[in-house]
Amino acid sequence: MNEWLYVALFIVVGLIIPIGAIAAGFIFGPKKPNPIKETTYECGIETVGDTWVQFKAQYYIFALVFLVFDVEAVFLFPWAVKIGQLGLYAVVEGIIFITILIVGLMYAWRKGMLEWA
Amino acid sequence: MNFWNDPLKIAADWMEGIFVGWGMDAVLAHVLVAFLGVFLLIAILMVVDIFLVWVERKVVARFQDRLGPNRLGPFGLIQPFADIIKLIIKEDTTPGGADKVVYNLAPILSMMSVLILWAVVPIAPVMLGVDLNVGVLFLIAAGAIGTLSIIMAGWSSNNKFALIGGFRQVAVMVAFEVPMLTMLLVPTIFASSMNMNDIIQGQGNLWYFALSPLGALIFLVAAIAELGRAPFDLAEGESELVSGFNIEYSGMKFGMFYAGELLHAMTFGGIWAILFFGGYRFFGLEQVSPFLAIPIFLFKALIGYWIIMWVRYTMMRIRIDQMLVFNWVFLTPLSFVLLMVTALMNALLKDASLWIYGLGMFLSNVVVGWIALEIARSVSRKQRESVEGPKNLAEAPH
Amino acid sequence: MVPLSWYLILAAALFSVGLFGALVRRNAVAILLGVELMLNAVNINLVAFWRYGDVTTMTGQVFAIIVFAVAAAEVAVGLALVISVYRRRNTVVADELDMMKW
Amino acid sequence: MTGEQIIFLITAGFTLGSGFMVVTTRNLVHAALWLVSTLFGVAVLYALMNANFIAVVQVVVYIGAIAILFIFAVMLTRKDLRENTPQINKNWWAGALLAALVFAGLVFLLQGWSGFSKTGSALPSDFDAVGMLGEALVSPNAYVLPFEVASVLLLAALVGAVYVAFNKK
Repeated sequence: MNEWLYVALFIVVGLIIPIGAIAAGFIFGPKKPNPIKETTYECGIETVGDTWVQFKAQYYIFALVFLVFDVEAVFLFPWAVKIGQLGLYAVVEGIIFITILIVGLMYAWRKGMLEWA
Repeated sequence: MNFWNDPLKIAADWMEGIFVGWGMDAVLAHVLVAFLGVFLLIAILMVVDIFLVWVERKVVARFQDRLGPNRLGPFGLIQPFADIIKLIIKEDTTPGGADKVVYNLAPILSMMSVLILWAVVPIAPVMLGVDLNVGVLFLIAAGAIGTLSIIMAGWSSNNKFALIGGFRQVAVMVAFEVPMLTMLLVPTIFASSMNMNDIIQGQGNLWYFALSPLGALIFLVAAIAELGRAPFDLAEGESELVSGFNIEYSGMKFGMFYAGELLHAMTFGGIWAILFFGGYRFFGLEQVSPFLAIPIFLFKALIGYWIIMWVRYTMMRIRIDQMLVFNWVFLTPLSFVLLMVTALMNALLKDASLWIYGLGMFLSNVVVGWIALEIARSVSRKQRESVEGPKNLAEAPH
Repeated sequence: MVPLSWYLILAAALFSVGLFGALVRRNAVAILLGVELMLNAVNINLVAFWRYGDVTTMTGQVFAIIVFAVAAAEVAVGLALVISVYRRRNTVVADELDMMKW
Repeated sequence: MTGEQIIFLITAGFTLGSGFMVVTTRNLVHAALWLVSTLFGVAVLYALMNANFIAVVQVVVYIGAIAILFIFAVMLTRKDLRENTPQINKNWWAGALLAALVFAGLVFLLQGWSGFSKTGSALPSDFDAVGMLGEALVSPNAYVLPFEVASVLLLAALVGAVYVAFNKK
């Protein structure tokens, strides 16, 4: 039988348990909402302005670099599984692959993109 | 095959027999029994999770020279149950302007992303979990859902601090996922497989920690950052962001985030033990009975968990810019270099005997770590001198 | 076993939905969302052809992985362009981006 | 109808429904979250086709990275997220017509193909897809060139995106 069936069971049970716990809280807890209670909590004074603050562009760079290395890892996992059986050439190919991407990391770093400010 | 050797199989066969005896379809009976098994495992995990609350509070108290919970029951063991009851009977408030569906979905997904990690965790030789040939990558996939749940919680709360905290947490998580992914490749190279069982089987003679101590260390640092625990807990930053992405959550929804974090920490301890410390293996003792293998695995997982706690309560929080620079400029290149060295050494020493192989791996790790530390030391000295000027000659190193 | 045709029809439908999104959305980010759907439809086809062809030839899966890389590159540069334009023109509505007249 | 077919139909409906929500939802963060559920549905389809590696990679790359990137980009370009402006072109019907035509054309073309309603056989039990994939990616007479070119492509994407987005003038 397909092993993913068991993973699906884990997902289903993994959803049921937290839903059950939250439902228990919903059943046993008091429910007396009012507008004052529902105001957002920020530092003890009233909320000022819009919630959608403008974010630093650096967040995008972090996600971007992560995306690139994520895809890189996708290529490297089959490589890592197989290099034990293959010759030195496979290892060298992988090293070239990684080195090319390290150049990209170096570029982003040199441009000061990986720093916060 | 008796109950002592393989209790789960015996119990499953017995229950399947009963269900089939009731006239149920064989396949359906199998699925139902599997469902009950999964349910049992996750229920046990939740009970363990409840006790982790107690463990965490007790351990932090000892680190800080306090007693911790000690009023309710022996050693305060009933305390976590009181905590649960408190969470259940608390009011669940939803902030006005929140995106209700996303807001309620986030804690559920957060908990689920931790629970499904256990699908691929082998806890005993006869309880291997799902035999997935991509087990290692599955861990990252589950983590991806956790990352998503945090961004959902932060965005849907309609709260600036939640949004900022969620974004910071996600930036940190994705940043540290790069060295983590890379370090997952190291056991994959050793075992020539991404299957968690194969990785444990491959450690029959030598734990991978002996082959790659630096890899284990980098994995632990990345795991701590992934968990968002001190010294990398700036997303929570109680003093700056009040609590980060979960600020608007209360009652059991907050409980899900909290319990999920604790269980996640212990799960990472277990995964660390599997990848680098042989999982349930302990000098052949695990073959005797699963009743011995499970405590061995649990013991190793709790040691990993204890180290994570030790780090948490010893180190101070570092700033987000320092942390991200530490990751991108130090940890990520180091992990890539280590990966390349490991792959190269693995190819060169393929035909050598186990001891030469192990020694070569260990020494290459030590050399890589030493060079990295020396570079980091000289760079940080330069930075320090550029801020405070060179030290006077009397103090200067000769 | 599900016949191959089901996968192909599903992929065609997903491709059309993505095409619809890419054509009609005004927001440039949403256009890229549509393009993602189209790339996924392509990947379904590639994996389906691997599964229903000769499974020992990994061409379909290799191509699928390369499509992942292409999708990643496309999203990375596409969204960077959108952000760049937003920072200069303060808009991400594709109709209003008419800087390149010639 | 077998269990696998039922699972396929449910997943396909889920995927297409979510995909439709991606292109019609007004709120862009919701659209990105619907994209996540579409991509998850596609991952289930891969799992159904026994392409374990591709299924997991789908979750890792798309949900773990691309969806996050989309949400970040939405946050960085927040002004046009306001829901009061129309999100759809004036001549949306032309797009809908074209999409429908493409779908009809594709189905028409595929129907004439002899292998259209092919069914596969079960995979051998010791089928090592990941190992074969690794071998195909690095062996010189298979895909080693695309393997290295992918690295260059990713490098170009990284450098290009960094340059385009944050070239301070």
